[in-house]
Amino acid sequence: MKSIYPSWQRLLLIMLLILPMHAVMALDLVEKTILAGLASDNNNEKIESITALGQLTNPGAAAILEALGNDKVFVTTDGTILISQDGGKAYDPATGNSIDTPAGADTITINNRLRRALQAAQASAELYSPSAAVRLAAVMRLQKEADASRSPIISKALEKEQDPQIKQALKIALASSTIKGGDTAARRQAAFTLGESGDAGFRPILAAMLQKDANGKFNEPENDVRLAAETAINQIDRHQTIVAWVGNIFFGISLGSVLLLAALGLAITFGLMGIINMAHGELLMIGAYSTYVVQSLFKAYLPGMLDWYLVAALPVAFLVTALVGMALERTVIRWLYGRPLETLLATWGISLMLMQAVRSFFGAQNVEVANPSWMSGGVTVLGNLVLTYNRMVIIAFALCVVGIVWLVLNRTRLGLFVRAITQNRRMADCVGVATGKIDMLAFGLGAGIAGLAGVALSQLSNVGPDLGRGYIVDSFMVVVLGGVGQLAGTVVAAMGLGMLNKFIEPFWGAVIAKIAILLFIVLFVQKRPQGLFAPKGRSAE
Amino acid sequence: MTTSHTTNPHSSNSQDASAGGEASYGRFKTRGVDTTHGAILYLESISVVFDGFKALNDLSLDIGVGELRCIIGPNGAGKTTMMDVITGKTKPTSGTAFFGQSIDLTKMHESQIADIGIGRKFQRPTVFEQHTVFENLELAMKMNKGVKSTLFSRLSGEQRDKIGETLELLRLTSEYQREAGLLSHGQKQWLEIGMLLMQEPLLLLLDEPVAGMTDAETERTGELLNDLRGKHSLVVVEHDMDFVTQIAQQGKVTVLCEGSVLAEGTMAQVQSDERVIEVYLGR
Amino acid sequence: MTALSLNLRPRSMDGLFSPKAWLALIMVLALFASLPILNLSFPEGHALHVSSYAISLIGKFTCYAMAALALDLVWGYAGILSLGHGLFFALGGYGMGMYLMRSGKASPDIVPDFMTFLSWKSYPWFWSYTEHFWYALLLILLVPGLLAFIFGFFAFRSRIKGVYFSIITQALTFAAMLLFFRNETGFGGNNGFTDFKRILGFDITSPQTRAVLYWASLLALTSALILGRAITKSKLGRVLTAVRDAESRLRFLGYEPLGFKLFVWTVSAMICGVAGALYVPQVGIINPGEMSTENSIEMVIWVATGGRGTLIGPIIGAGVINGLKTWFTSALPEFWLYALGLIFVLVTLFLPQGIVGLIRRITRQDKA
Amino acid sequence: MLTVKNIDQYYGSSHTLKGVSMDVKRGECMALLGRNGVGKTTLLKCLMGVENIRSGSISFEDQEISQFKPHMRAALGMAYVPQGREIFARLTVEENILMGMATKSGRQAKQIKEEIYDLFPILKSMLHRRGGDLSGGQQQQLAIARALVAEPKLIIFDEPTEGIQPSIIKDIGRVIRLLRDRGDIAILLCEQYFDFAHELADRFVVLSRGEVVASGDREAMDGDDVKRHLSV
Amino acid sequence: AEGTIKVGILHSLSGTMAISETALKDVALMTIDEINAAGGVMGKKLEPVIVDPASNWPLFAEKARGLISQDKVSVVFGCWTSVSRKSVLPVFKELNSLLFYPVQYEGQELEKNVFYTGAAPNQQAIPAVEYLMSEDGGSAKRWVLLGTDYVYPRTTNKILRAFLLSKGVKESDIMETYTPFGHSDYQTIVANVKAFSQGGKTAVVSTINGDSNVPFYKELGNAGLKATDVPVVAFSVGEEELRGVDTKPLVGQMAAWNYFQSLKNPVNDKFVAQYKAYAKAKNLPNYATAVTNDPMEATYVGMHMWKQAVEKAKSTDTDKVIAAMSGQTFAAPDGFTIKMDETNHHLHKPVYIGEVQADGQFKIVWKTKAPVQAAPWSPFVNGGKPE
Ligand SMILES: Nc1ncnc2c1ncn2[C@@H]1O[C@H](COP(=O)(O)OP(=O)(O)OP(=O)(O)O)[C@@H](O)[C@H]1O
Ligand SMILES: Nc1ncnc2c1ncn2[C@@H]1O[C@H](COP(=O)(O)OP(=O)(O)OP(=O)(O)O)[C@@H](O)[C@H]1O
Ligand SMILES: [Mg+2]
Ligand SMILES: [Mg+2]
Repeated sequence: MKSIYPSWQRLLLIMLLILPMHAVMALDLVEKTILAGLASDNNNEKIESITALGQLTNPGAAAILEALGNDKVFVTTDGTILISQDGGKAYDPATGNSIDTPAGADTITINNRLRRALQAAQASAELYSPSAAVRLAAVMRLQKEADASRSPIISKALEKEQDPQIKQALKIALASSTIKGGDTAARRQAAFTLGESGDAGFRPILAAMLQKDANGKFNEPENDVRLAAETAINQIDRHQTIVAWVGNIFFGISLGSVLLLAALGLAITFGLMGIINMAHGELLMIGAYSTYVVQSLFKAYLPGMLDWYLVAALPVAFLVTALVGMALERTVIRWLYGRPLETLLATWGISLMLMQAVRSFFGAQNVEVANPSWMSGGVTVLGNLVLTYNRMVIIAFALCVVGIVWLVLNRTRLGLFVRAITQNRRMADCVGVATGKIDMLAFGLGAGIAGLAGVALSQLSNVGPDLGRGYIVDSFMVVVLGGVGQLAGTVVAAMGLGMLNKFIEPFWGAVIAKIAILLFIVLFVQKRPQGLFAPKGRSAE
Repeated sequence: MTTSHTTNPHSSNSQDASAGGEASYGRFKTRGVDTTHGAILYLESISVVFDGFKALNDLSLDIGVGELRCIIGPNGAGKTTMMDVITGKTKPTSGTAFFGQSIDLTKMHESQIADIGIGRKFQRPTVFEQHTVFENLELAMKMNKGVKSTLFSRLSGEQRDKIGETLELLRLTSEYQREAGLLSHGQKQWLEIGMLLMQEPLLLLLDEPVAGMTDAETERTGELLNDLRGKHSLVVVEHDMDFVTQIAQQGKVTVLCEGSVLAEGTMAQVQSDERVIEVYLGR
Repeated sequence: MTALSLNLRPRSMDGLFSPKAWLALIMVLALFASLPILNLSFPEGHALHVSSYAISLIGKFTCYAMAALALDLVWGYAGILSLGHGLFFALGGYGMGMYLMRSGKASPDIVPDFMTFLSWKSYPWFWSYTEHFWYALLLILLVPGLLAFIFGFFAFRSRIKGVYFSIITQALTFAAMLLFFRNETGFGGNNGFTDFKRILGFDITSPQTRAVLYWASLLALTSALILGRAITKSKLGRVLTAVRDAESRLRFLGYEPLGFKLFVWTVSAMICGVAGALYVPQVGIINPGEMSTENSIEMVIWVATGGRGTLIGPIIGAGVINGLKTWFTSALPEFWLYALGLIFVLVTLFLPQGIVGLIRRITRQDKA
Repeated sequence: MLTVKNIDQYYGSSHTLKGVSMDVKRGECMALLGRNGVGKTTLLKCLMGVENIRSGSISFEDQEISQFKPHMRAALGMAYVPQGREIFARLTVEENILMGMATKSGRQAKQIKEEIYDLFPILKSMLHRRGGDLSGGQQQQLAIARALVAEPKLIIFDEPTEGIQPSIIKDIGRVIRLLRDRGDIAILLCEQYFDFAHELADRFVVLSRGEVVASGDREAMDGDDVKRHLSV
Repeated sequence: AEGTIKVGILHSLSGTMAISETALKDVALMTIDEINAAGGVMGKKLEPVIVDPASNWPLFAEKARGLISQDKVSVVFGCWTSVSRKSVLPVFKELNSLLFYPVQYEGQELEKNVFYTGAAPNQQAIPAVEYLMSEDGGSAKRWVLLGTDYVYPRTTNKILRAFLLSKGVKESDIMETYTPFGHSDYQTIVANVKAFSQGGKTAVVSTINGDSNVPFYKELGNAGLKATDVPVVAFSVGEEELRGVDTKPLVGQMAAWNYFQSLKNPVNDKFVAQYKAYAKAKNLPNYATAVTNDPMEATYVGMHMWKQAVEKAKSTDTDKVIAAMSGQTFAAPDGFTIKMDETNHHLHKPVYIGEVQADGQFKIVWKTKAPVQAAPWSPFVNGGKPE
C-alpha cells in the first residue's frame, strides 16, 4: 500500500546501512558460533546471540544488530547468517564476502521481545556514541533494565561522560542497577538517587524492598536502606503529583486550543454573521483533506521537502476552504440572511453533500496524514511527562490564529461592517456597505479559518469523511457558551472547557467527564443565559 | 416593607375578571391597591447605575390617584429608565418603588406588575407584529392571564364589542385583520395606546405617545388623555410642548434632568424656569 | 357598531378546522387506516395487496410525524427550537422497550443478557414494575413530561432563549446519550433493547399485532394533531406566538411567559414520548442512537421541510423526507446523500414556507 | 438633483404609492408632509432603494438609479435618517458614527470630525456606550450624526425631530438651515412637526393615500388646502 | 430478472460506519463477480441488491425487511456493529431468512438464521492475551483494557478480566478504561497508561473502535510509548484502518486477527491480487493503496460457503441451506481449509498475531497450529451458558 512514498525513505535507510558497512567490511568479522543462535527457531537462543553481539562492542557486531533491527538479516537453509545488500547481494559477516542471495533465504523475524533485547544490546555500544542524543536515549533504556550485571559498563561510561544531563541519567541508571546488587552504602545511596529522580518506574523496586518475603523477613535486610527507600518513595509520589498537575494543565490547554481552533471559524460565520452553519465541520474536513492532498503532492514531487509540507498546506487549506465557503455563500446562503433557521436546514444539506463528495473522491476510509518529523515525538519534562511537539505546535498555532482573527475583526473595517450587517442589514446597506461583498468575504474568512483548523486537526486525529461531525457539536457549544458574537468569550469558553475536561477525566474517566461537561454547560447557561460574555442592558434585547 | 401583598392583588384581580368583563374602561377601581393616602405611586430615592453611569440619581416622585402627570426632561434624563423601574424591567440599584401603600414593585416581575394594574406604552411602538390588529387588542384585554384560563378562554360578545369600540377609537377598524407589523409608524403608536386601554390599568405610563403623529392626531390623543384623567392615574412623557400644555392643564409637570427632579410645577411655571430653559427648552 | 363588532374575530377563530379540512382529514385518515385491512385480506400478489413492509414503513413514519408535530408545537408556535427532542422520543421508546423486554421473557424476573454481563442478578430499582403495561405507559408519559418540566422550568425561569436554549437541549440530549451508552447505566448500552417478542401477550411479529400497532399510531397522531390544533387555535396559541415574537413585551401585558412555555414544552415532550413508545415495537429496537444530535436535527428538518408553524406541515415533512430517504438508500445507495442534501438546499431556497407554504401558494393562485 | 417620476409601489397587492412625482434641487429643503400611514416613509425607502418600485423612474444627478442597491445610492452621495432610528444597537456610539463613513476609504474614515460633537455634545461623552443603550432621543441624534458624517449631497430625513428635546430640535433646525444655506446639498425632510417643517422648507409636497395631493412653495404651506390634507 | 439469485448487501455506505463497511460491500461485489464468472450458483447468476442503512440501527432493520420481503433476496451479507446485527436479528427470524455476519464480535449469541464468519472471543481475544503473557509476547504482568464504551469492548473485557484473574493476575494489575464514541483526545489516557506501566511489564489490550484509533495511536507514538515498552494489541485495527495512520511510530504494535493480508499462501496471493485488480477495474477511490483485511476475507469465505451450501442443498430455501452449511469447508485465504462448525454456525479459524510494520502491513509473529473452534458462549461469562 505504501509502495510509492516510503521508497525514498527506504533508500535512505539502505544508504545508512551500506555506508558504515563498507568501512566495516575490511575490519572485523564476527565468529560464526556467536551468530549461530540467530538461526535458531528458539527466541531464547536468538537473544543469547544478540546479547553476545552487544558485548562485542565492535563495529562489525553493531552492523549486524542494526541490520537485524531493519529486517535485513537472512538465514539460509544451511543456517548461514547473511546481511542483505543492494541488488540481490548479501554480505556474510562471518567471512566478509559479498555473495548472491541464495534461494530459500528467510528473513529473521524480529518481534517485540527480540527488539527489546536488540535495543539493550545496542545500548551498551551507544553509550559511547558521539551524539549526545543517542547516548541519552541509550542511558534511558538502561535505566529500565535494572540489572546488576550492567553496573560495570555504566560506571565506565560515567567516568568518561561530560554532559551533565547524561551524567545524571547515568547515575540513576547506575543506582537502578546497584540497588539490588550493591553493598549497603551503595544501596542506600542508590535509593536516594532513585528518589531524587522522581521516576515512578523505580517505585516498584523500592516498594518491593519494604515488603516481607514468605519467611516474614524484609526483602531489604538493612533498616537504614529501608528508611532511605521509604523516603525515596515519598519523594517519587510527591513528584508524581506535580507531574499529574502539570500534565493536566498542559492537556487542558491543548484540548482547549483544539476546541478553540475548531470553533473559531464558527465564531465568525455563526457568532458574527448569524448563520447556523451546520457545514462548519465539513469545512474543517476540507481543510484536513487539503493537507492530505498537499502532503501527497509533496511526496510525489518534492520528497526532499516533505517535512515542510505542512507549511505549504496552511495557505492552500485556507484558500481552498475560503473559496468553497465563498461559493456556498454566493449560491445558497446569501438568500437566507435574516432567516437563521433556514440556514440550519440548507447548511445541513450542504454538509451531507460535502461529506458524500469526499467519500466519492477519497473513499470512505480515512486517509493518512503524517506528522512531519519536527512535530513527531515530544519533550520529556519533570522526568516522565511527555509534552508532545504536535500539541505544542497546535497551541501556538491556535494563539496565532486567534490573534489574526482578532486583528482582522478589530483592526480592519471588515469586522465592523460584518457586525453592523448582522445587527441591521438594511441600514448597513443604506450607509453604503456593499453587503453582498462583505458577506462573501466574511463567510470566506470564517471558512478559511475553519480550513486552517482542519490542517491542525489533521495532525491530531483521523482525516476522514466524518471528521467534521465529531467537532460540530463541540464547536457550537464553545461559541454559544462564550456568548454569541464574542471572540473573547469563545477563547475563554474553549480553554475553560478544555481544562475542566482534563481535570475531571483522571477522576471519573473520559465518558463521565464528557457527560459532566455537558451538564455543566446546561447549568452554566442557567446562570448566564446569554453566555459568558453577554452584552448587558437595553442593547441586549 | 412587606412582600406578602404581592400575591394578593393577583387573586383579587382574577376574581374581577371572572366576574365578567367590564363594558368600559372608564370605571375607576383600586382593585386591592391600598391608596388611602391619596397617592398611587411612590418612588423614593431611586438610583439606577449602568456600569458606573447614573441614569437615575436619587429620584423621588409620587403620583396621586387619578392624577395626570407630565414628565419632561432632556434626552437621557432618565425618563424611560424611570418607567423601566416602575414596570419591573430594570431593578433599581437602590431605592424603593411602591404601588399604593403596600405593594413593593422592586420585588416583582414584569408580568405581576402588569397584572396589578400598571400598563405601559413604550417609547418605540412595540406591538406583536405577526398578530393582527384585532389579536393585539385581544391579547391586551383585561382578563385572567394564567395558563389555564387562557387555554379555555373564549371571547364573549361584550368583549368583542369592546374591541370593536377601541378599534373605532383608534381608527383602525379597517385594518383590524392586518398584521400589526404592516402598520405605519403612527398607526403602531395608536395601536399601542389601544392595547394600553384594553388592559384597563390603574396607572398608565405613556412614553412619548404622540411621537410621529401629525399635529391633528396629537390633538386627538390629547383629548383622549384628558378623557382618562380622573378615572385613571397617568404618567405621560413627551417632548412636544404644545401637547404637554394641552394635557397638563393646571396639573403638575415634573422636569427630570440627569436622573433626578430638576423642577416641578404647573406648565407655565416650568416653562419660565431658567434652568429648564437652559437644559431643555432652549432659547 | 354591534353589528360590526360581532364580525370581528381573530383570523379564523371558529372551529378547529374548516369543514373542508375536516373532510380532507377524515378521508386521508380513512385511506391510511384501511391499508392494514388490505394487507390482511388480500394475498400477496393481488393487485390490492399492501405489503407488510409498506405497513411497517408507514407505521414508523407515523411515529416520526408525531415527533415532528410535537416539535412544531414548540418551535413553530412558541419559537422554542429544541435540538433535543430525540431525547424525549428515546425516553418514551425506552419506557416501552423496558416493558417489551420483560414481557417477552418466560418470567419478567429473568434479567436480560446485558445485565448478566454486568453480573446483575435482578432488575435495578428504576426497572421496577415495568413488566406491567399500564405502568410502563405511565412512565412513557411521565418520564419525558417530568424531565421536560424540570428542565424547562429552570431554563425558562432563567430566561434562556434562542440558540442558547437550543444548545442546552442539545447538550442535555448528548449527555443522556453518553449516559445510556454506558453499560453500567442499565439500559443495554449501545445495543439498547432488541428482540422483543410479545406485547400484551400477543406475538409482536404477527400481522394482526402489527395492524393494531399501526392503527394505534395513526390514532395517536390524529389525536396529537387535534390536540395541537386545539391548543394553537385557542387564545393560548396566540399568546404562544406572541412569546415567539416579542416575549418581553408580553410580560408588560400581564402574561408570565414561563407558564405558557412550560405548558407547550411539556405537552410537546409527552407527545414525543408517546411517539417514541409506539415507534419501538414497530421497528424492534431502541438504542441511544436515537438521542444522537443528528436525529434531533433531522426532526427539525422534517418540520422545516413540511412548513413550520402549520402542524400539518411537519406531518407531511416527516413523511416525505423519510419516504425519500427510504427510497434513496435503496435506489441510490452510494449517491443518496447528494440527492437528500440537494433537496434540503432547494427546499430552503425555493420553499421558504415548506411544502405547506407551496400548497397554499398554489391554491391561492388558483383562487386569484 | 433628485427627480422622481411617476413611481408606483406595492406592498404585496396593496398599492401604496400611486404615481408619485417630485423633485429636490441642490441647495433647497423640500418638505414631505402627510398624515400617518399615507406612504411618506415608503416613498423615502423607495428613494433609498430599501423598497423596490414597480414602475416609474428615480434619477439622481441625471443618473437613473431606480435599479441601484442602497449602498450604491449611498456611494453616490445619498444619506438617510430613517424613522425609528435604526442605529446599530450593539455597536458603540463611535462605531455607529464610523459606519456613517462606510462609503469613504478606510483612511479617511478613521477620524470623526469634531463638528459633529459640537452639534450633539452628548455623543462625545458616550462614545463607548453601545448604541442600543442610549435613550430614544440620544439614538435619534446619533442617527442624524451618522448621516451627516457621510458628507452627502442629498440627505433624507424621516421625522428627525421625533423624540428629541426642544432645545436640540432647535439645534437640528439650525443645522438643516446651515446645510441648506451652504447651497451644495439637497435636503428632503419628512416631518410631522408642522412648524418645524414650515420654518425650514423652501418647497413642500403633501401625500395622501399614496398620491401627491398638494405641492408648492413655502408661502403656500399655510394654505387651507394643505391643512385639510393634514387634519384628521 | 428470471434465472438470477438475489443477494442482499447490507453495509453502511454513509455515516460513521462507512469507514469500515464500504470495503465489505466492495469485496462482496467482487466475490459475486467471481462466482458469476465461474458460472454462478446452480447455473444461475447472482444479482447483488445493495442498500445503504447509513449507520442507523433502526434503518438496518427496515432495510433488512425490505431486502427480504420486497427484493426477495435469498441471503444477506451485512452488518458490522453488534447493535446493527441485533437490530436485524428479529427480522431475519420473523421472515426466516439468512444473514452472513463477517466481523469479530463479543459472542454470547447463537441464532439459527445467522452464520458468523468472524471470530468469537476465544478465536481472537484470548489467544492474543495468552501470547502477551508468554515470554515471546513480552511476559506482561500488568494489563490495560482500553476500549470504546459499548458492548463489544465491555463484553470482551469482561471475558478477558475473568481470564486474567484465572491466570493469577491481581485485580490491582488490571486497569480498565473506556472512552466515548468518537473520542479524539487521548492525552490523559496515554499519560495514565504510561504511569500505570511504571509498575511493571504492561500490555494494552485495545478494543477502541473506528475513528478513535487514529488519535490514540498518534498520541501514543508522540508520547514515546513504544511497542517495546508497552505493547498494544488491538482487535479492531486491521490493514484497512491503518491506511489512515502514519504507521512509522507504531512499528511493533500488534493486532490479533484470523487473517492478514501479508499471509503467504497461494489462495491469499490470489485473493489479494484479485481484490487489487477489482479495485483498479472499478476505479474505487484510492485503489492504488487497496488492502484486504480480516472481515473482507470473512465475507469472501462466507459467500463461497453459502454458494457451496446452496449447490449442495440444490435450493436457496433457508432451512435447506442452513442444513447444508454445517460442515462445509473452504480453502480460505487464511491458509487453511476451514470448516463451518457442524452445530454452532461459527467457522473454525486460525488465529494470527501480527506486528505493525512501517508499510502498514502486519508481520505475523505468532499463529495457532490449526484452526480453532469457536466458543460463542464464553466460559468466563455466566459459566458459558446461554441466558
Ligand atoms: N444599559 C445601559 N447602559 C448604559 N447606559 C444606559 C443604559 N440604559 C440607559 N442608559 C443611559 O441612561 C440614560 C437615561 O436613559 P433614558 O432612556 O431613561 O432617557 P430618557 O429620559 O428616556 O431620554 P429620551 O427622552 O431621549 O427618551 C441615558 O443617558 C442612557 O444613555
Ligand atoms: N412592509 C409593509 N408591508 C405592507 N404594508 C406596509 C408595510 N409597511 C407599511 N405598510 C403600509 O403602507 C402604508 C404606508 O406606510 P408608511 O410607513 O409609508 O406611512 P407613513 O406615511 O410613513 O406614516 P407615519 O407618519 O405613521 O410614519 C401604511 O398603511 C402601512 O400600513
Ligand atoms: Mg425615553
Ligand atoms: Mg413614516
